[in-house]
Amino acid sequence: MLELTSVTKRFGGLSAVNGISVGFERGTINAIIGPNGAGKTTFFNLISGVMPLSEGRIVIDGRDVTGLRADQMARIGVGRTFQSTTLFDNASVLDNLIVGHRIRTRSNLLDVVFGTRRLRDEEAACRRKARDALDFVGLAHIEARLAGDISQEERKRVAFALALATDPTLLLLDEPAGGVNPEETVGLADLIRKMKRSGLTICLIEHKMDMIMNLADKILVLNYGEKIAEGTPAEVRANPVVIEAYLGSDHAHA
Amino acid sequence: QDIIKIGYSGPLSGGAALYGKSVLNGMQMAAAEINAAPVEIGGKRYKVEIVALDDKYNPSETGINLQRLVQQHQTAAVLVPHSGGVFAAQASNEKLKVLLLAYTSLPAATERGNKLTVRIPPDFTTYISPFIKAAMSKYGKNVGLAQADHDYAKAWSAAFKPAWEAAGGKVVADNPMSYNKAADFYSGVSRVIQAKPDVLFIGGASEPTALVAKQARELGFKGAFIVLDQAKLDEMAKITGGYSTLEGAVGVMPMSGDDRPDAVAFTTRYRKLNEGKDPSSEVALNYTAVHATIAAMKLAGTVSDATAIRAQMDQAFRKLPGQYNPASVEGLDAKGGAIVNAIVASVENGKLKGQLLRSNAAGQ
Amino acid sequence: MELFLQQVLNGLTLGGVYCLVALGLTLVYGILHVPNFAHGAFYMAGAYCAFFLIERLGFNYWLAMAGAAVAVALLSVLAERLVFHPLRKAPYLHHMIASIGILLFLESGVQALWGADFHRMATPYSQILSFGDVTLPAQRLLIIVAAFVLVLLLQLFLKKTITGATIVAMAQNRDGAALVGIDANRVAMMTFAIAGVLAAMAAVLYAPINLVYSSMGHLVITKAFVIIVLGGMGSVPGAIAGGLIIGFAESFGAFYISTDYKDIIAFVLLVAILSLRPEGLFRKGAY
Amino acid sequence: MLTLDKVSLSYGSFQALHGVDIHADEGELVVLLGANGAGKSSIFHAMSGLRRASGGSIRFGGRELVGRKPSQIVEDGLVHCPEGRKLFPGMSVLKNLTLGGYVHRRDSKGSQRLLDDVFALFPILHEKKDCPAGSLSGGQQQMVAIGRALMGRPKALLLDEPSLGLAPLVVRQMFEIIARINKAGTTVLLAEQNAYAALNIASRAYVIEQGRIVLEGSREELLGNEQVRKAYIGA
Amino acid sequence: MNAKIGWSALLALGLAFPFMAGNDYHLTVMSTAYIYAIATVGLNLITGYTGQFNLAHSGFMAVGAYTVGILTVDYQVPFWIAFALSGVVAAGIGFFVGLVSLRLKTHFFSIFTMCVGYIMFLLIEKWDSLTHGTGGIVGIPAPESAFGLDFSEPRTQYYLVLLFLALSMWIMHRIVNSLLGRTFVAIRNGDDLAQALGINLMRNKLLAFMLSVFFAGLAGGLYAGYVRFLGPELASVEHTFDMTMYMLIGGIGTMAGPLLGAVSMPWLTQQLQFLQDYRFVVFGPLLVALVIFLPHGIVGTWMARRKRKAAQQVSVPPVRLPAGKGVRRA
Ligand SMILES: Nc1ncnc2c1ncn2[C@@H]1O[C@H](COP(=O)(O)OP(=O)(O)OP(=O)(O)O)[C@@H](O)[C@H]1O
Ligand SMILES: Nc1ncnc2c1ncn2[C@@H]1O[C@H](COP(=O)(O)OP(=O)(O)OP(=O)(O)O)[C@@H](O)[C@H]1O
Ligand SMILES: [Mg+2]
Ligand SMILES: [Mg+2]
Repeated sequence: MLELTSVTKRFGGLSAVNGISVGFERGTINAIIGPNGAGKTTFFNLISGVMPLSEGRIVIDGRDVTGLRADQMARIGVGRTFQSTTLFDNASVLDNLIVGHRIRTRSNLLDVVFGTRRLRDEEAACRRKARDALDFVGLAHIEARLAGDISQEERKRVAFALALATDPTLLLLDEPAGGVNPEETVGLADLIRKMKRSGLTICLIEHKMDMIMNLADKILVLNYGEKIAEGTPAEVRANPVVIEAYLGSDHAHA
Repeated sequence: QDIIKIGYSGPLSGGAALYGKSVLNGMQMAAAEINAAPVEIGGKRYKVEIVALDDKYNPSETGINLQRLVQQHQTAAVLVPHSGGVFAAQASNEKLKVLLLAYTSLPAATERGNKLTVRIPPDFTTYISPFIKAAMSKYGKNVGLAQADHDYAKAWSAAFKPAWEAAGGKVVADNPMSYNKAADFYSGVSRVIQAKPDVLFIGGASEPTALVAKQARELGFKGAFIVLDQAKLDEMAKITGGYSTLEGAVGVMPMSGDDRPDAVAFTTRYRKLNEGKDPSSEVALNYTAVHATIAAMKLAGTVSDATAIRAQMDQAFRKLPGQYNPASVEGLDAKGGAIVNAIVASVENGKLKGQLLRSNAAGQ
Repeated sequence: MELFLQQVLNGLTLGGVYCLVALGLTLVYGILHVPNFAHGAFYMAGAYCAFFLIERLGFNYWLAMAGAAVAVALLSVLAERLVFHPLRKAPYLHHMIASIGILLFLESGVQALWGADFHRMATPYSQILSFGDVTLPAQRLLIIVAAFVLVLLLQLFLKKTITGATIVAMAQNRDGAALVGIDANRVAMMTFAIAGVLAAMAAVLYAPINLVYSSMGHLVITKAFVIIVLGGMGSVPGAIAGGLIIGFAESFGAFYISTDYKDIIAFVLLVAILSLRPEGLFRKGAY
Repeated sequence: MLTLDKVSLSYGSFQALHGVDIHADEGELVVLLGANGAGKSSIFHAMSGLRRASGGSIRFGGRELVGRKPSQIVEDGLVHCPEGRKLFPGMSVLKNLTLGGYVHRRDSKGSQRLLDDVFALFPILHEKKDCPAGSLSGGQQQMVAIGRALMGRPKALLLDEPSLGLAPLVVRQMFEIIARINKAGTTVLLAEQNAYAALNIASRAYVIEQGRIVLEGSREELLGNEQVRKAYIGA
Repeated sequence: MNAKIGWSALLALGLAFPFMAGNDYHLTVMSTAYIYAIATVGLNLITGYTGQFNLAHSGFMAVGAYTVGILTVDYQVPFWIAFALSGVVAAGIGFFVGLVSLRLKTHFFSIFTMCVGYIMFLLIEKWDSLTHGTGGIVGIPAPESAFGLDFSEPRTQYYLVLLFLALSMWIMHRIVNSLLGRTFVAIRNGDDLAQALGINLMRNKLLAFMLSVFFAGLAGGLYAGYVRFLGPELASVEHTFDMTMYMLIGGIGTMAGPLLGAVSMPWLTQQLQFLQDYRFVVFGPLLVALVIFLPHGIVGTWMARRKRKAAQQVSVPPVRLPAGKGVRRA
């Protein structure tokens, strides 16, 4: 569903992402790995429209979406989470989530001022959507807590829920298990599988190899902005270039 | 013994505080003199109290202060020393039935028909032709305008330009400057000097005006200055370090240089009370205004009926004993503006020389 | 040509003063990451200190300048300790309002103590130098030279001394600085002190050709803000270049375009530049 | 020489460390193992004073460190080389290193000698000594960070994930250097995800999970521990 | 529910105030405070809720005021028509200013808008033919009588201003608690995240900005009809500082905070009049102390406490067991 052709991003003289061409199938989990600074986050920023491409083309479901802004990409169905999650700490978890579905609503200032039917319906829809998403990530019981008071792993889940509330078809997760302990990581991995089963296409950046190797259908390995390998976990793990650049001998053949 | 309260709403903090305080000083000096021998009005004896509120030069605060002065302090008259405040006060002073003593030279303060307003300073346009005469005859016909850019200076230059041209002169440069906002006048002054004027028209607050004159000299200007009346020549001389820089300047005679006996007596009194400081015309005129207001109350036989007091103001000024009228206010014109016979001063050979504006009054 | 040169000199004079004020502001910005609105009040306080040292205590000009520098440095450090330090984790809106509180306090304090009068500070150098048709009062020459020397000294201090390097280090990475043993409090106080000294010296240099009054800082501080945004917040070369740009824009604008509109020129310049280069002229990316 | 006793640390309402006990003797190389977010960096932050411990005590050479300022702790001889390097990106490599010796600025001769040692350790830094630190590659920046820490003449050195994001070749080199520093007499605390390489040069190690020490032992014990192999070495 | 009662009580207080106030002076202070409260509530939308701190706000208030002043005095347009335009003109100019300035972030935006504010001030001061320059606009008529009410009476004026304040609060309440308000808050919390959620940053920030200056313009229109004289200093940045202070002291990003601040601070400064010269010597440190010791403002501090309490009552945080893997050391 997602096709990238020689995607490139340069910052001044530095090519953070350099001529990457890759395709991701619908309903799969795809991992992007590589050393720090390899360009993984930048790669996500390009797909999600946060930064304009320096070169290359992005096609989603046959539609050329090169050059669209982040909000336009979200409208098309690209959801994402960030390496560090920002929530509104002084509001309840549910309040944080309601805005997630805003993108699928149409009420405007006039609706607000006149309190129209449409506004009320849509607000109810957003609330419902937020609850559904929260339910999906298994946090229905904390909807009334203040976002500032919840644990790290719960924050990650709320971030997933926020992305899910936008009704995405493609979900980009940047280090979803970063800062989460091994036990909870397993829970998050299950959650990601559940998303896949519900029909989502998922791309994730992760340093936790155990998680990746068990989860991913396909792995893309970046180093210095270049694609150095691509394939199934088994293929990647056996790839000497990857071992050399990233995995080291420790993770090979685990 | 009852108390007559006269209100003041003007700047007491911020950039214009100095000005506001001189005004207030004059008012308080008058009040103190009156209280030395309490006045009798309608059979009652009164003392005078000045109630001062700060409005930071902000018209909407003047509006609030006016209400407060009238309703909390029952002031019969309120003095406001800035045009914005005057205009804001005029929105309600008639309804509040309070006499508005407007210390602003803008003719608009009285021209719009407010029935309870008295304009304390004289109409500045009376200065224009004697100033022009003095400067043009000796120095030449080309004038460069380098006055300040606030409302009063603008009104001045708007009246001055046609008068200068009518007298056969030419305006070679017209370059108003922000006297109170600019960090430096050098470029602005050099722009005017470049047009080779014989006379520079300058003026705003005294101190920056003095800087403009000084910098003009530094840049090689040798001609005369016409100084609009807001700037006081004596205060300017303090900044320029004497009158020599101001050679050829024409302006209004400062109080300290006014040699009429009433003025001299007032200046002496004031110096004694204020550590040797010279009074400015703000001090003198507002001092006079308070005395005149009390005198008008006496004439009207009421301390509260603003309409009746206003009706007696002209008489009050006319009949004011000389010692209370150091600025020589002769009365009010039809619209309520003060008529003053001022002295035109010019700097010649490093000294101030005066000449009465209307010499027919010289016999005073 | 002479007139052109005259404007160049005027621009240098103004630019020199602006540079000194803006440099203090930009150094403090490096530490606080917040624009300090009270800086203009420090400038004013410097002029007042020197004025009263000269008038009341009979100091000579240079001694008075030194005295003012010390006094304002103390004032500035005090503000850091009592106000900005407790606020260091607050959002920048809070700093702004607090610094306005300091500004109100200093201005009205000066007024309550010494009255609202304009004062005039005498210069020991009242000669007027002429080069052909170009006039240059000695005090203006002094401003240009002194500003140049001070800027140079500051650059040398920041670049060549280890103490100076700590200021830069703090601005570049606060945690990193703490980890090599730099005492953040000390550096913050030192930076405020230097900013105070620069502001006081700028004021004392400039006062003899202008006036001393309680709101004299407003003008300069507004310009200094424009300058550091123009030059890139926290950038020392940016502050210098920005100061000169605004100085020249004002002198040439006042001369060739309109004195009445010269203030608009500076602001329009900023608006135009920021529209094209949001991060200022000298700031590369974000760090 | 370094003892942590029931140290706790919170970030706002989130408690990252729950009563951590750690000690290191003079000349030891102690490794902290733990997953992402286990609390390794938090322990270091508490020790170096970047974050104030909310409970417990940290003693170093007989002195209580909780409540001391980071700058004082550096003067005491405990130097922290942080995760993410925290260099001064706009300053030259030389300046970065010089500032590393900030607390010994009165002894410029000693610092000069040490600087030569650092350049001997990392010859590439000598070549690049006038480049802004921000322009160096990740591995070179890591060398600057370690060099800078060494300039502080540490009695004990805290190294937080020095191999992070480095190419394997550089990683091996890095561990060799760390071993060498340790051999020269500096006590080293090393936080690593790269468990195998770290354990290889360690004297002892701790395993941290969720802000708690769950395991402690000598190199051999831990290398031999089935769970550790599974969780952190993966083979 | 609680909130509804609170707001109704406030409104009732506002309605009863003229009967409790001893004289028109109190009404004048209150009416002026209400006018600034309307502008402050507007500023709170862009600064408090959307996180973009606009320093040109008083410039926009002046735009609204001058719209009324110029139209009524120079073009004899009836007050009510001019008044209706005041907010619209401010929002219109806000559109263009926002388009350029909203590309900048944090204090770059602030200082940019400070400069825009200065330019507005200078333009008002210099553009004599349109604005009457430094002389100001004199003789603005009081609002024409309508429904048999004479709006030159202090009491009716008070109710007029109160009506608009109540309307503003009501509309603001609707906006803030709607999806639109949530959108703004999302932008404040992190514009990257907001954008990833499909929020068009520019369009929403621009909308918030225009709404915010619309309120400023409206407040300006009321000001013109109330003070009936306008000078350029109305646009000076000090007034924006004042409004920011009101907002911060009451509680930024809350509904009641800016209102409380804007209504109470003028009373405080009035009370400090007796200090004369020393007014700001006292006021300055007071401001600093408030900012240091009550960083969330009065309302903000109170609300945060209440919310946390409420949240804790709803659900008890799950207890976590220690992981307990491996051999616990001896
Ligand atoms: N906005 C930017 N401007 C300049 N350079 C940038 C920018 N964003 C990223 N870079 C550079 O691009 C490179 C790739 O960065 P990126 O954040 O994509 O790495 P990453 O693979 O996500 O690393 P990590 O695992 O540490 O998150 C780095 O060298 C980084 O410094
Ligand atoms: N500044 C902070 N604010 C809030 N939480 C934080 C902060 N820093 C760390 N944490 C949290 O504290 C916990 C421990 O973090 P710490 O950085 O100490 O882990 P770590 O073991 O060093 O992990 P890593 O291997 O990723 O470096 C994590 O859950 C992390 O999310
Ligand atoms: Mg990344
Ligand atoms: Mg860490």
